[in-house]
Amino acid sequence: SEVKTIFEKGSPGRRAFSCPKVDVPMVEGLLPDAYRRTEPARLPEVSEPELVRHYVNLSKRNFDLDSGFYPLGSCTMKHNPRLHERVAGLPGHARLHPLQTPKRAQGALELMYNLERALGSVAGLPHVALQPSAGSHGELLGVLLTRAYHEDRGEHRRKVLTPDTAHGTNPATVTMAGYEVVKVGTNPDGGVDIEDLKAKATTDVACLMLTNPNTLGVFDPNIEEIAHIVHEVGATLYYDGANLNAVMGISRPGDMGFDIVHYNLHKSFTQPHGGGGPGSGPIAVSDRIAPYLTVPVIEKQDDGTFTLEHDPAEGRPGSKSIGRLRGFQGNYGCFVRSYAYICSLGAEGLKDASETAVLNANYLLAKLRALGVTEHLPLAFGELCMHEFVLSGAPMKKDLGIKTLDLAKRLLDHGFHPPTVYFPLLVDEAFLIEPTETETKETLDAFAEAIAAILTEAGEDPAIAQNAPYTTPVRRLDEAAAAKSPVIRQPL
Amino acid sequence: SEVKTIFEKGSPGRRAFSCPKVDVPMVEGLLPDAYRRTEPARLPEVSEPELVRHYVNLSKRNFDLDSGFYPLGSCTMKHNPRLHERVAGLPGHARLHPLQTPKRAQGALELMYNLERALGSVAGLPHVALQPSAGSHGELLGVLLTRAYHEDRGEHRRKVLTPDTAHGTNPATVTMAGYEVVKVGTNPDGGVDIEDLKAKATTDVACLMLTNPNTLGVFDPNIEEIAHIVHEVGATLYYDGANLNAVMGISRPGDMGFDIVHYNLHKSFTQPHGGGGPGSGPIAVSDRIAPYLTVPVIEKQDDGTFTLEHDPAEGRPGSKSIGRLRGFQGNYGCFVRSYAYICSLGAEGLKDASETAVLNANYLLAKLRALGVTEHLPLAFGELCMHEFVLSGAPMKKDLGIKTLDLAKRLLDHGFHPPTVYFPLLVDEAFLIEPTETETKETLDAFAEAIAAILTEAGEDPAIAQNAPYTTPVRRLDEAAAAKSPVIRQPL
Amino acid sequence: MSRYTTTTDADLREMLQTIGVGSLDELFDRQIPAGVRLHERLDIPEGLPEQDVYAHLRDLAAKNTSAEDEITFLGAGMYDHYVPSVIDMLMSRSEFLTPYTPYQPEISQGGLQVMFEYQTTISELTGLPVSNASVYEGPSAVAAAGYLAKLANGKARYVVSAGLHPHSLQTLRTYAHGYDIEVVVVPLKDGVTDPDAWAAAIDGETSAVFFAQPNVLGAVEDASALSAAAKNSPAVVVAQVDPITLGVLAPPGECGVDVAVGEGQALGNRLDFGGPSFGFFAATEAYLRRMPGRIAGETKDVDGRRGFVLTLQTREQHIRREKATSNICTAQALNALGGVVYLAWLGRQGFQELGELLLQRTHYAREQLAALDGVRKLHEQPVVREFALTLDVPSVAAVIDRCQDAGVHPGADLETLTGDPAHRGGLLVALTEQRSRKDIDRLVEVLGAAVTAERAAGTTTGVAA
Amino acid sequence: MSRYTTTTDADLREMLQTIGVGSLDELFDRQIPAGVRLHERLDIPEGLPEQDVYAHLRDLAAKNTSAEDEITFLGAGMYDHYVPSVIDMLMSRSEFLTPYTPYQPEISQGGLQVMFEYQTTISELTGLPVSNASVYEGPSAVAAAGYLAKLANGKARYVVSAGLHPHSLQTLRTYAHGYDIEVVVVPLKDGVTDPDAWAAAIDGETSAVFFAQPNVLGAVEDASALSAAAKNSPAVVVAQVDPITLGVLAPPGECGVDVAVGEGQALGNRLDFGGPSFGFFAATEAYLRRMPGRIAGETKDVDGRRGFVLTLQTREQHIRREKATSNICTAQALNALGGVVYLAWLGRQGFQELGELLLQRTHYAREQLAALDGVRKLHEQPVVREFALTLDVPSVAAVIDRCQDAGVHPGADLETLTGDPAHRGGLLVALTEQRSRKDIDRLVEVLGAAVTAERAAGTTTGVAA
Repeated sequence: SEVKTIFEKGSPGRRAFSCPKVDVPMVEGLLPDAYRRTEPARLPEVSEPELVRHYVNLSKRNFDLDSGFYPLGSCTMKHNPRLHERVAGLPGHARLHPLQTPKRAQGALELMYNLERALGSVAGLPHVALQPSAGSHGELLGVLLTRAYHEDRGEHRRKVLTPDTAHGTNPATVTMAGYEVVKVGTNPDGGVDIEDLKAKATTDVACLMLTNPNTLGVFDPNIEEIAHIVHEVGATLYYDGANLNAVMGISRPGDMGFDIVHYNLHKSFTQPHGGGGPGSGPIAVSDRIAPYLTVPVIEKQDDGTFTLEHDPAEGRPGSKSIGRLRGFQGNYGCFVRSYAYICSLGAEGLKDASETAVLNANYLLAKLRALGVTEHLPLAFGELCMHEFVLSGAPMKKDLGIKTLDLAKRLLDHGFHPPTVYFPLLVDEAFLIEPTETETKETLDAFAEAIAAILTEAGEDPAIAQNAPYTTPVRRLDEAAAAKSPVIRQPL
Repeated sequence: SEVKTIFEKGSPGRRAFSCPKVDVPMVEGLLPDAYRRTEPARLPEVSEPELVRHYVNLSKRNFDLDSGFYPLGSCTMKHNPRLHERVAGLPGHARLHPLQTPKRAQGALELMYNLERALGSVAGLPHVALQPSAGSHGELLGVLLTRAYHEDRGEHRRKVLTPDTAHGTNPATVTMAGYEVVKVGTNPDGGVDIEDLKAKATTDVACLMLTNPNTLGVFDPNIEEIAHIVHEVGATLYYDGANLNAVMGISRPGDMGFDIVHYNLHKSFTQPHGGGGPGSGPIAVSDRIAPYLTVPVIEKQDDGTFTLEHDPAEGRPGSKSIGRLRGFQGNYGCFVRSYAYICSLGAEGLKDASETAVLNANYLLAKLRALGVTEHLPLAFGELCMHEFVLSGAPMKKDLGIKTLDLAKRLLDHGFHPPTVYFPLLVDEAFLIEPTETETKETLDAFAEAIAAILTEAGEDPAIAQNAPYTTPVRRLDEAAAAKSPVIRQPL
Repeated sequence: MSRYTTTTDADLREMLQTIGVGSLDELFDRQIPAGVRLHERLDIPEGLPEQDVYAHLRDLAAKNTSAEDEITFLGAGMYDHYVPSVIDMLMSRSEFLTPYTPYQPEISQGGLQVMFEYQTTISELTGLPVSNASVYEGPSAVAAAGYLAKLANGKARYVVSAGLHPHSLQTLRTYAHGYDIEVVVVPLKDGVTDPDAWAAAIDGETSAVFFAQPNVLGAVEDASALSAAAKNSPAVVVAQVDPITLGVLAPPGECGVDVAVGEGQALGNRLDFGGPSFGFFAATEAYLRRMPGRIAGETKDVDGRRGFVLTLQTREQHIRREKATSNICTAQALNALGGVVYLAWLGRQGFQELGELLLQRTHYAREQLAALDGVRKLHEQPVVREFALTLDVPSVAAVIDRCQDAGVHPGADLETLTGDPAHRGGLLVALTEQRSRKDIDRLVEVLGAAVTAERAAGTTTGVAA
Repeated sequence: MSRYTTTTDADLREMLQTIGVGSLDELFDRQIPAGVRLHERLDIPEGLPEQDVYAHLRDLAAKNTSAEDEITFLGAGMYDHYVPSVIDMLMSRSEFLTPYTPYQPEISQGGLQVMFEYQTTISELTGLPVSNASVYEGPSAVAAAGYLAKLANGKARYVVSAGLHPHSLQTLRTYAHGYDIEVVVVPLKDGVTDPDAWAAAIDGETSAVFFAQPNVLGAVEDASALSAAAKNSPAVVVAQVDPITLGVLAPPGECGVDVAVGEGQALGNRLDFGGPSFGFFAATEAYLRRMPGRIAGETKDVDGRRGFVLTLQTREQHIRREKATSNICTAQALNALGGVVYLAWLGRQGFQELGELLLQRTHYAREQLAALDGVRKLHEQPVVREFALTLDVPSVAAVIDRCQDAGVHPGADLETLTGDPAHRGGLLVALTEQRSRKDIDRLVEVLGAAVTAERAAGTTTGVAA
């Protein structure tokens, strides 16, 4: 039967909440009538058992990482250790008020300080700010820092370069930070088109934003030259850390010449993705960018205690701060989880994670080759890959009559979450696969075999994939209708 | 594809556990070789991600109370508030060692003391012992107390009476306690056959075990007379508390004349049933039984502190204790949950629970009548019922060609857990329905309609129900084969 | 191989062979220039067994004084409301906890329907027809509303009430600096936005106006009047609202507000030392296609079954790139789940009752505290769950410290919070349903003693100086 | 209507009408004799909001000193092992937490397969082919083994080593009294069961023999020799085993044991002040159809798919009633889930490593402590995770109290535990992987100081007396 929303369940008067009694003398007229709400918000009226059943049953209509393979490219869907939920849930962390007096929040500050140092070590950059709420927020901070850096030097640059392989957040961020986006092309190997970069790297350029390895899974072999070109014109080099999971302990953005790096704690440092949030997007910067960092800044004092500095002394990070980007100190609950992860893995474990991520991606690619899949879905660029790789479904579409979308939908019937589809944009019928390091060889084999089986099936009858999925809670949904006449809330 | 056990997954060398390093000087030969294990136990070899996925996916092959209606008669599948899991998980409860010095476990002892008093109030009996691990364990304690009581008076009685409607645990317990079982018949109203009882209530009888309301959902109208007959011959009257959920705040076993009562905390006082355990089966007794209670006994001292008495003073409960029935103090984790439940509901709430349980049962019965279901599945006894009722599927079997089992299996396809089938034994094709108080009228309506629809369907084609279910993870299983050549562990 | 990875030696051999490389190093050497390969160990300690990580994180937690350890009246943006256990249970279910953004709606109906329900609750609370599926948190939601106005009307200036939470004001400034919008701050008068200065500041070049309800001093603003003042300008009227107060306060949608945003933490989310939580973002119909972030919409599948999808995605960065309405690419889905479950848990009646309870207790606390020697109200405006006092002491921080030593956190030091010297002596006291009359009476006792002691100490110091 | 019930006034009217009664009271009045209707309110306080119940239970928890609050070396049957977080996560999933016994196997495959896997792990640990799906807990499992023997051979006497845990012995006595079996206790010698007395006690009327491995003093028994001594008698050989030690100790099945039982708490279950946990119960093939409790077995469904069911139910009380092998009608399914997940988490290598770690640390702790003034080993037998000391002090309880004041619980007071005056001065010290060398060294320091202080105080008292 048709699913119902919580608003369509229950009955007037039912409730899950017992309100504490008014235990102070009741006073009438505390609020002017004009300020008062007259009609109650039409919230659901359900008992606790109804509430629990509704949401437990809703949850069962989700596919999740704990149940199956989730090779969503660029999202780093690695295992989420439950230890992290346990430690984040300790009342000393979970019920700590963000305005608690710092001397009574020393554990939190110490944790953040330690996390900053560990993240800095991974990036090879000395200064870290944890405040941004997500990767896109970190990007915004990074570009605003670039702006502050240039402005402080009396320069008013207007452009930011982004490769055409970039995540959509990069150009969107550039606009939000008041810059003009200038696209840089990609060469046949999947790296930055050096000649195009040289042509566009003018003194009007504030920054080049780069992901390395990029969204094609390609580590740019010219990264040192790129850094040179960018720095030559006085611009900063920004590292989009979405793909940091490929290089932890193996190569450091700081060593590559990057000035600013953002981390996605929810990717490389394993936060549960929560159905799309929360995330956390700290950034690391070089000495020259440090003065502009957000406040408050955590400082360790000589006596070993930690303070939150809202107005750091001259010469210290944040002394010329651009201000703040959100309330309080950032997504501390995420910090706890990522810190626990770093404590669990240590230097060796982080390196093992990246090594295994790259091994798994290359193995899956090789396995797909061995099964003949790449005849229909060739690798878009290069031979090997880093932690992810992009196939192009264009030949499949032509030869077998099924699109990348159809392949993705048919994978649902095989119990797999499909890879990212139709991104990066410059690959026709793109199919971006990131297996991550926490998957077994057996799972990679089964996934490769499922794809091979779907292609064989499509060779016999493409309609099967074209109309997939069949076994999911709902089948293909009419997205056009949803956008045309949006129904975005329950009518009451 | 076929399900695999955890032993069929993983690969040699994989692991989820990082063992702490040996941080003391290694010494060889601490154990004689002859005492040493030579071959390791062949436990699974899996990483944490594999472990999590295996059991998360297994969990999805279970139906559960949080997902749907579970009217399993005699089991009181009422909503399990998650608050209880939260409070039971507080380290001060969950990591408290059972041998902790009592002065450093005052919170636990206070909780148990308070729980004893509250349970005593519900039963109308003054003395409570929390030790038994389950209802069946409480029964055993009850009968052993009866034995101790008689023996202390120099009497060596040999028989215990149990009605033919009794739970199977009753006769099994009687045997374990060294008594002979004597069955008492049931009268046409579903109560104890008074004449039969009178005939069998000899001075050789130690006890009558009774459930009231009984497993037919019938409150025995002659309970006062029954108590009189039993006490007349010097026997004790034992109350099987499985059905206490019908009478909390409405009628008390102590007032009915019972000497000993066991509670199923996992029924009336809402423990999660855990897939079949844990439970908890405290008992309450009258003054004359109190001296024989298990030790240790909780006592409240004049200064307000609590002690655990292993050898209570003369005249106090437990002063002639029969000993203990298990380790430590009982299933404390269950006590925490049930105590939280009692704190949440209070006297009024407990009464509301029983009232609503009885209301829901009678409404469902009336609804089934209104839908014509009772033409095929008549109520076995009486007109009204208490918190549960028994239908007989005998006419259905004759008229429609489907058995109670078929009806149950077909209900699975409708998303309901079936009621208890083939119990109580004296009802042909029994179908024992206990909706509990936490279900909505809407759910009861939907369940009644599903049964009506199945009967209609069976009238058209009985094979559908006979071969049900169809939509479950597996279909009907060959239980005979399983029992004939038992495979009860994974071959390795 | 760690406890989270699975490549046995046998696996590794077979995988390398299939790939056609001789070693793991070769995989990297063939792709990464030698000059940027790292050959030293990261400066991070060795990995630990789970039990040791737990012990370490627990020891850190023990160095914090949380709301579990003291009676806290801290608020100022985040509040110690009781988080019902059903929320923990639901948020920790793998099916909600571990998936990502519902790109594949066929296997994400649970999360999508939650977003749809969430949007409905926010719409109901705010009295505005349109809500997105949430944004990062409160202050950045204010800035996001500013960016919406910038894209909508391209005007030059934001007019901001000084009653806005300082974090929101600071965040708005940081964002606005990026795209060169001027920020004009209108002062408070008698605890609320000065109506004359407000009206005077708004003109044809005003892109948006911002106020908080209640404001940072806990005072209830005349939202309708503040909105009305912008009606003849191009300005988008933005209100930052404490959602808990909407059980008793008129919804922004009925007060002429165009965009209502705010911090959602109070709705079933933990304090977490400041995050993660969620920001809510609701607007009039006119701004539907200018909203930032994810939006879920209802539709049908090919078999005609009801279903939900992410919709209106052409606003978003992954499609529109530099022309997107925002760079935000996720909601705070898990936290928003907490929000909708909390509101469903409270329910229609409970949400009102909670508001009334806070209103009464807040009044009681304010009157009791203001009656203490050396303590007075900072303003006389109506308050609903938080209020500002002025302490006649040399150091509010010292008073707070004394109270905390007695197990009570009396509230936020207002001057530290706002950075405004005019707020010297200010204390911002917040109530939740977890602070009973007994707790309030204890606060009265402890604060009274601390103020007395501090005044005595202060006098002494003064004499000595 | 409470927060857990749902009958609105409208529902009530309609439901009563459908039933055909005028009121709720009428429903009861028509069924319950007036003489036993209760007309007063139960003597139980008024119900509370969730937050107040939480606060009350938290306050009670705070009055307990748990293993989170002190370094504890308490064992004696339950042990403070680290419970990995995956267990909490899995045990709290609704699908495992809230169903009942899998009476309908088609919708209970998850729980049934868990039982099957659990049985396999217990079988592997014990080296015995047959395991049930668990029983209540340890001591009652010993008693259940006794009942199995009674039904199997009907002999008159149990022979029990004094090394059995006192709770097991007491429980066995309580049960055995019910069906009139005599219990004969064989004393220890040099810390282990006296082999001569043991052999002498066993005869043709011995129904079962019971010993513990390791025994209550932590000593490893010669299990093969104890078993062999019963070979020419009808006795069922029952061993109560600490499962954690089976990483290093020979499995009972290889030592001639017929029935191995024990407390499962150490396997991934919390302390919980003593329960709930689970008892395991394994046996030779011969006793398969005499086992108490649930057993899961593998089979096929009508489509030939692999599946699991409860099997051999004709042993059970709901079918066999007074002729059942036991009155037990549930397993401890949820706790046993914790057990199998724990063992899979440890894994084949980890289980051994853990055993070796405990062996080494136990030896270290024993030697360090026995070197203290006023402290000596109670026996010289091999120990693996727990050992007994003798303190030369007037009161072990006073020593424990002093140690606890210093944040360390040094272990169980042996005399209090066993009730045996011969154990005066005895202290039973247990190790888990959570007690590091640093913790042990701290114990040495604290216990040394406490013993010294107590001897001084004791001497003084002695002089004064």
